[in-house]
Amino acid sequence: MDLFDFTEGREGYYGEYGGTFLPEILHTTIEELKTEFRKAKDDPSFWQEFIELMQSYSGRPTPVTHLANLSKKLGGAQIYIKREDLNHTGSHKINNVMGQGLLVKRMGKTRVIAETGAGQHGYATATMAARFGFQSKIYMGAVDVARQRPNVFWMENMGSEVIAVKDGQQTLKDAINECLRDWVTNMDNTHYVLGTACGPHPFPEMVSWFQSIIGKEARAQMLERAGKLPDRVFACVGGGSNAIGLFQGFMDDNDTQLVGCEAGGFGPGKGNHAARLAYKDASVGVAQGMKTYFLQNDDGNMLHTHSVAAGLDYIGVNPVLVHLWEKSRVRFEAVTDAQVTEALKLAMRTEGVIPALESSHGFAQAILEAEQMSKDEVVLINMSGRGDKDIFTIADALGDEHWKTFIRQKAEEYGPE
Amino acid sequence: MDLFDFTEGREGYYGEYGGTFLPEILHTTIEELKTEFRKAKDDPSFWQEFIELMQSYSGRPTPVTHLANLSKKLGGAQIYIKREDLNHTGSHKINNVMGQGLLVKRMGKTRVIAETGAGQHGYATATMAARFGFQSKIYMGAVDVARQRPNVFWMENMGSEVIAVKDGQQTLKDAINECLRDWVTNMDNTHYVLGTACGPHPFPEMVSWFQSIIGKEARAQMLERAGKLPDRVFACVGGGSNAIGLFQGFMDDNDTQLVGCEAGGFGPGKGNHAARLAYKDASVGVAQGMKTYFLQNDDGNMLHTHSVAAGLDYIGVNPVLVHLWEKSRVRFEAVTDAQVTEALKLAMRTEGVIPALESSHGFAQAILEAEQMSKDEVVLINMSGRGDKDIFTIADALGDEHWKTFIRQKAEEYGPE
Amino acid sequence: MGQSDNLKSYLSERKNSLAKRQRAAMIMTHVVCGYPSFEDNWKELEVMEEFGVDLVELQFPFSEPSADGPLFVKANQEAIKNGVRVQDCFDFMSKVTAHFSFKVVMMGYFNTIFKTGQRTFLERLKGAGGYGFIVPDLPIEEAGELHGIAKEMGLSPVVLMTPTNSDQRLAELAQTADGFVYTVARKGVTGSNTDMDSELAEFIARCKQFTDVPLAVGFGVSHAHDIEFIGQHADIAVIGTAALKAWETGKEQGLRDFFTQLLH
Amino acid sequence: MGQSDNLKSYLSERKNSLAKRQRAAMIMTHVVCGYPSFEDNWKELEVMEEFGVDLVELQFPFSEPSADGPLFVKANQEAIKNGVRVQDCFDFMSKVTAHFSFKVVMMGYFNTIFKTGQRTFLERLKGAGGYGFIVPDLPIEEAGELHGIAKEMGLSPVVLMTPTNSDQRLAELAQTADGFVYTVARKGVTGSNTDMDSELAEFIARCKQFTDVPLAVGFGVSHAHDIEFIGQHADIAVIGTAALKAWETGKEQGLRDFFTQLLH
Ligand SMILES: Cc1ncc(COP(=O)(O)O)c(C=O)c1O
Ligand SMILES: Cc1ncc(COP(=O)(O)O)c(C=O)c1O
Repeated sequence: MDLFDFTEGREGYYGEYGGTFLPEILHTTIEELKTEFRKAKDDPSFWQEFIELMQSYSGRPTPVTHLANLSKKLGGAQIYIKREDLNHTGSHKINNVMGQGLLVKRMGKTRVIAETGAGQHGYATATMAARFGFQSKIYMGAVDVARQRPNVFWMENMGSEVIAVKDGQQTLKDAINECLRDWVTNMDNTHYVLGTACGPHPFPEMVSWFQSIIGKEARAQMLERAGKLPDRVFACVGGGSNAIGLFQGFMDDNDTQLVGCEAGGFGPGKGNHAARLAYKDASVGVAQGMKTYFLQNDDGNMLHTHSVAAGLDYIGVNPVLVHLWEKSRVRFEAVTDAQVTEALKLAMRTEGVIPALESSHGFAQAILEAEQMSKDEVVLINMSGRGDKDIFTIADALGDEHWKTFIRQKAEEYGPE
Repeated sequence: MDLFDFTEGREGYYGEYGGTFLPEILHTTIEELKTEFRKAKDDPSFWQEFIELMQSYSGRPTPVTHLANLSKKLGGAQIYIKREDLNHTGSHKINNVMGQGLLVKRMGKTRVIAETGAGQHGYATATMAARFGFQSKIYMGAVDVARQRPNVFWMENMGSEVIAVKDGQQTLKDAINECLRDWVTNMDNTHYVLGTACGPHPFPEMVSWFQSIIGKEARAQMLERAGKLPDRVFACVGGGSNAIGLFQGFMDDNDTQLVGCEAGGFGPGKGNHAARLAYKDASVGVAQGMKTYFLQNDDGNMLHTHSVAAGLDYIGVNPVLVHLWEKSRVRFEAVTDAQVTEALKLAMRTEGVIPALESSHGFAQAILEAEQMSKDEVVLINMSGRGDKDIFTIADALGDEHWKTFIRQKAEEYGPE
Repeated sequence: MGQSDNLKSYLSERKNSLAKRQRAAMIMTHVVCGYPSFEDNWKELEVMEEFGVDLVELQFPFSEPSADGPLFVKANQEAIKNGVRVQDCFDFMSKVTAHFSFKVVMMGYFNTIFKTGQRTFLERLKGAGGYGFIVPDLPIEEAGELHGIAKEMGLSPVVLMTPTNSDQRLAELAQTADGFVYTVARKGVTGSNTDMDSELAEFIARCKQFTDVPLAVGFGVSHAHDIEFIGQHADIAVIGTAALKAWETGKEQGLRDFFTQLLH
Repeated sequence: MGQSDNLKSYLSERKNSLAKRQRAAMIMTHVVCGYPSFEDNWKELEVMEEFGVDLVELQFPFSEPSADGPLFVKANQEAIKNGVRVQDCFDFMSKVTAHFSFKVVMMGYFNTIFKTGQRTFLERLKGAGGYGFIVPDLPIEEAGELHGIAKEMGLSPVVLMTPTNSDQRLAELAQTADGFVYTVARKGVTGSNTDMDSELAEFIARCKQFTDVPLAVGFGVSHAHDIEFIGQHADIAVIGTAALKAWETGKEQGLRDFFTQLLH
């Protein structure tokens, strides 16, 4: 199944989702991007260049690791994880970013902008910009800047300017709006490096394409290591890029269930979570360049969202995934913050891996299901990123007292402002 | 040249350096270890098992990356880096640790102990223990615990007990002493996972062997990517494990210069640095299980050492490297803290890579030399680890004011104890 | 109160009366519904009426105003925070269109319309006396349904033309153009200054090649000479941020002073 | 003052007088040079002399005392911090051997010896009146040179036998043994308690199969019954940490009380 074959429908639409909802002033820019992207996608040497870049710079292919201890402990399915955490910069975000970097070079642009919530995408973009020699500006909600200072620190040190966005909820969605504002001003020399498989066409397709490297590798690796295709594949869904990246590898394997794991936060109820599909609090809308499910009120204004994982704390969702959900090809589930921190602790202790809080959502759901499955079944989880950069959030989530003492001591050492 | 062919000399000696200086009570334990190690080394399936484990768990082989921007900026030799930072847990330490883990399994022991300074080795050991299901205790100088809390946090979360050692300088060497004390008590079920190519025989040989995976990969990769062997190879030297690991790949390539880069700290002068060979402040001694160069006074008591990089801040040095230095096969240089932070900044901005402060020593020396070399020459630096886990140290080293503000805010958020 | 029941005829009437009114260009102003409050909005509109404004955009607040500059972003957010709902905006519009002589168009983002239901929304707009709508994040490719319903109802979908558009694209946009065309004087969002220069004149001239509906020039109009310039090259000067700033600084008096200097 | 000029004959003399002295075993005590101070050391030694101690280990402080337990670790470090140098230790030893009747052996780590120069060190040791040395981090494989020089000079290298050693290893150790053998009563470092039990008795018996030099039993001796036990199975009871603790708690009186209960 080619999700991106638009010959039978409208370009950029997946069922009734997707589209290109942008101010007219970006029409030329987005057309240029579509054209360049189409050319690149049709040019096998481009993919080759991309693969080689990811090998030499980011350490791809990332392995799949069998979690024999955890599987044994649960007594059910054999659990494997795809190790996107081993990428340079620590998450799958780099796949998309380096791919877009190559496109930017092709388009002859010299400046990139990006939104970031958790900071992973901003961090990856700052890295890419340093490596490609682009000017870069990263927009980040002021609330996120305050809670994700480590990522900001690295972005700045890699030469990016980080702008704390003070509008709205001061989080990811507001950073996206601010990017759009920058883009409508500077599109001549600037490319907007969107960080997930959302936004106006061609971004969902483009990001999915670059992220499909995950699924391509994973399918072959599972056949080799597990000797069979996974029965179920789990991935967390924020914007939905790591999920679609992995799922694409198994799209035609109809016996492989695909499970998107959303941020259940405190549980169902508007404002408590960021689950667009697993809970019933979202509805179809048009914002941030696309038509998809949004957590919004009856007036179409967006709700506050909550998740322990900043990277999942987003109002909208990948339109491709919505389509696949409607077609029952992808199942959606949500896990709560509490389930997620338990899953994280279990992963650390039994296997010595530290999934990012985002990725821990995939772990949590997989753990629930694997326990019920039989021993000869196999599941694959996307470990989309590593958690060690989230130390502030994780220490808070785990309520670590030593950590607090350490921070107090550090503050004292620094003295008053 | 087989560095570990002892047929012409005493086992465990490299020239006059090395040996096994341990309390009699460990005699049986160390003999058992030697025997098991020898068996493993002679068993090709062991190395195969090791390689496979490193592939599936740690993402090996790590790539070499060409730093075209930096090379161009300097206008001299082409610079390549070996990406040990992309390993699981973020440094080369995992190579040694997983290898020893396999040995522990062979020996049927169930508990591991380790010393750690910067925390990278402790972090790796805690990871290995979780993965292998061993009990584990990590000894860490109290001063290091205080300054490396993030690593402690992860070790504890992976199920290791971390002991803050309050003796002596309360740093790495004291943690080693404390490990020896634990070992002489619990050797029946306990293996001491030494973290660098130091200590009593067979540790220098064993750690070197596991780390040789770096050099084996790198040589082939350089031939493929750079089309030639490197003219010079740079690696930072703390205990000396990443250096010997990489250097082994080029030992017989006599046209390849091998350069060990030590911690110059504030510059020459006893107490100012941790350079055992590049400066003239060290002399031969016997401590911590081996005979080698130590930073010590005339009575044989150890000096205080200093480096911005906790992982290089050590009194002794790999006896194999001392021997190679005496034979002029390895050149030793020292770079100061100030040079190191400049090199780090340059690497971040021009290439989007964040070398650990330890690894930045290799970068600093390579940058100095590459600038003077011709454009068709090639140098290779061991990027032994990533710097993002060192954010507290690096932020301090760079004097980042935003970071301080962030920490103050965090402390306020936590409130008083 | 004008008698025309559509934007086209209204604007042509107003255009014809410009000389009589000693005005270089028609004036369209902008109000964000419920910011700072509907009472303030009303007072603003009274001042605008005093100065003979021709058209008013009533912006329906949206939580993601990605085509707006900082001042309007804040206005949108505050309005929502104040509890302004879509129905409140329609109620307000009804009062406004009943009371004032200028015509009103709705300005807002597509999700507000989409979520209400496109037909329902336009019915209410019509019912509230609106003449058209400006939806900056709805490109014509995605606007088929909405524009179709609007046509049925005699509402004008205002399209935007921008300096980055190719001639071919301008031609396409012109096909859909109705009521007037909002020409974006420069790249960027609302609220920053635009140089009223030969480049802009050329752009407007280019637009004119493709359409003969009136051209509004937006983004950054704040001085009398801007109005002169627009009068020479186009039809409608759009006063957005500058008026809101004047209100925020000096309420009625501030706004009056602003219009006085602008329209002397 | 004993007249013997080597450890072997001295210890056999002392052993023979045990019954006369109503003592179950010979006693070796331990002092860390310069901790808390040389003055304190002297006072400790005076008490030890009072109680007829047979041997004293003078520990030369080292910065990395990896075979010592917490109390001695602290003692080593404090001594170094107080500025105690190797030469100070020898000077002190000279005074001690000139004044007291017990014999003295040097205890310390190999680096102190190595750094001074092995021959030089032993010459000074001999010159200061020492009878031997105990170097816990110097295994016999690495001790060839040092033991050779010692032999020349008539100094006794004290070797350690441990419960983990195989019979074959004990035989090898016995070959080198001179003066006495330090049998380590249990795994671990100095300072924790040892169960004086049948397991220990068996271990000592095993050592005796391989050597006939006197056997000292170390690590954790602190009670009268320990001495009884050692007297039954071996020759010398080593009093280390317990004495230092007593001194730290109660100075001369504390130490006297300790020895009184120990040797009643
Ligand atoms: C590690 C990690 N995983 C997952 C996500 C969620 O994004 P997406 O759904 O696009 O993969 C993020 C976003 O920041 C992330 O950092
Ligand atoms: C990243 C890194 N590089 C280098 C070192 C120095 O150790 P070695 O000289 O054994 O490689 C350390 C030690 O902690 C380290 O963490």
